[in-house]
Amino acid sequence: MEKERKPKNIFVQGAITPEKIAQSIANHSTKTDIGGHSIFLGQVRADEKPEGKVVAIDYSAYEEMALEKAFEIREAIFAKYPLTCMHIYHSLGEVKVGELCLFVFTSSKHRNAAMDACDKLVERIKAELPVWGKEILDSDGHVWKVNV
Amino acid sequence: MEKERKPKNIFVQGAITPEKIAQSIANHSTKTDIGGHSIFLGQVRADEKPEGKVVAIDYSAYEEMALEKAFEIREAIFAKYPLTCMHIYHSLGEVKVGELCLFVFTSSKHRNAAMDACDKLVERIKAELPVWGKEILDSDGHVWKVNV
Amino acid sequence: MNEVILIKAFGMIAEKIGGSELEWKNPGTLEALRAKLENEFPDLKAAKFGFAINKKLLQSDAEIPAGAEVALLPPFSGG
Amino acid sequence: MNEVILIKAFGMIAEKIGGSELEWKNPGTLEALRAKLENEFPDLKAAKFGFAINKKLLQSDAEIPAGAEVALLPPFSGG
Repeated sequence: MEKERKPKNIFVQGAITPEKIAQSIANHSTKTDIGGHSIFLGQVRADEKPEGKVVAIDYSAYEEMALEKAFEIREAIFAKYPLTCMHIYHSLGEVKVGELCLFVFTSSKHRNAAMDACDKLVERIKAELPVWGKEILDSDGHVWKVNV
Repeated sequence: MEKERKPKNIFVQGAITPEKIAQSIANHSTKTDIGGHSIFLGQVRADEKPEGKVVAIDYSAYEEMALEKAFEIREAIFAKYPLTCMHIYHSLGEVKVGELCLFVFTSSKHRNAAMDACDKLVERIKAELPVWGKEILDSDGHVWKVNV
Repeated sequence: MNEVILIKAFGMIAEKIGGSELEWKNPGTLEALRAKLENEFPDLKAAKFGFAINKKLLQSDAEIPAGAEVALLPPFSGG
Repeated sequence: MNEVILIKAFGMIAEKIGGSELEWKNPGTLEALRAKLENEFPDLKAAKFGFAINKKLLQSDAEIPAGAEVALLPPFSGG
């Protein structure tokens, strides 16, 4: 855990697939000091807006700033919780309803650190990363997503 | 959500595979009112005991009672949190270090309900289900797992 | 009336008893059963375990109904 | 000294401006830049957005260094 950590690319083009998640989980089977993994997945909802029904979200980001901020958040969470691993993936471009747009994955010896860190990470990602979702509607129009 | 729910089998023989988790995630892509999934995975640790190093855990359960209790917990969590889905899987028999023995999966419109419900579920599963882990050691002996 | 009870043992308790099932004459209450078990299997004196009657956990002494299934439950360690 | 700044617009703000990049003479401060933007693009008057200078978010007015990259950031909505 003492190795230097550098900013990693958290962005993936399009939806995050269940196979990618399975692969990421499987990669941890050699880390036999892990007792618990906590995972959060964001999925695109078919919300009804006054202007139409959401069919997809088109994500864009200020990528360089987002990666710097993600690194800062990552370091702060590693400093606060005794984690073995932490992974963050966020979609860019179009993600259809029912598909996954966010994958946050924390692992630790005991479950509480993994769970608390995962909650905190998702909270900070949504509040602090310069990422925007354009909700594409079935009426061919769009509205800009608002995080509440 | 108004359909009657009946006790489901939560037990799986041996380790829970990443492929099963991927399949379970993929099954939710048609539920377009889901905005967030929370997943907890328990993984077997290679703990060092005075008597030797853990190489596997052999799980046994009072199955009928465990299923009734899991159903009761499930109903209580559904009553308390606005969830779309909830899944619980626990291994029986041998699970090697690095393999997964518990898979808890909650989904909801907004992330907080899924996360809070998942935490609560894991807490109750560990405290209330009549399940026992026999930690198999590399010294060929064993010790009985203790949940702290 | 069936005054025989089925005793099911789990985990460390099954190990100490050397089996997972016993059929015994109903001793009447859980405390009486505990005394009888400790008499038969002295290893159980140092062991921690609770009871379930017909799959319901009981925290204090209780009467054992005729024909009951009584489970001997060491501390749970699932997950 | 490079007194030109690079303005990057995102999300709804890029949409209102009709583009994602502008190269402007440095107006000196963020407040002066906001006034100039609202003058050039009246749609921005009703829009909510903040600034980052060289990728650092700024919550209040600040001087804009020569050659800076200034980002116009509508409320974040990732996840």
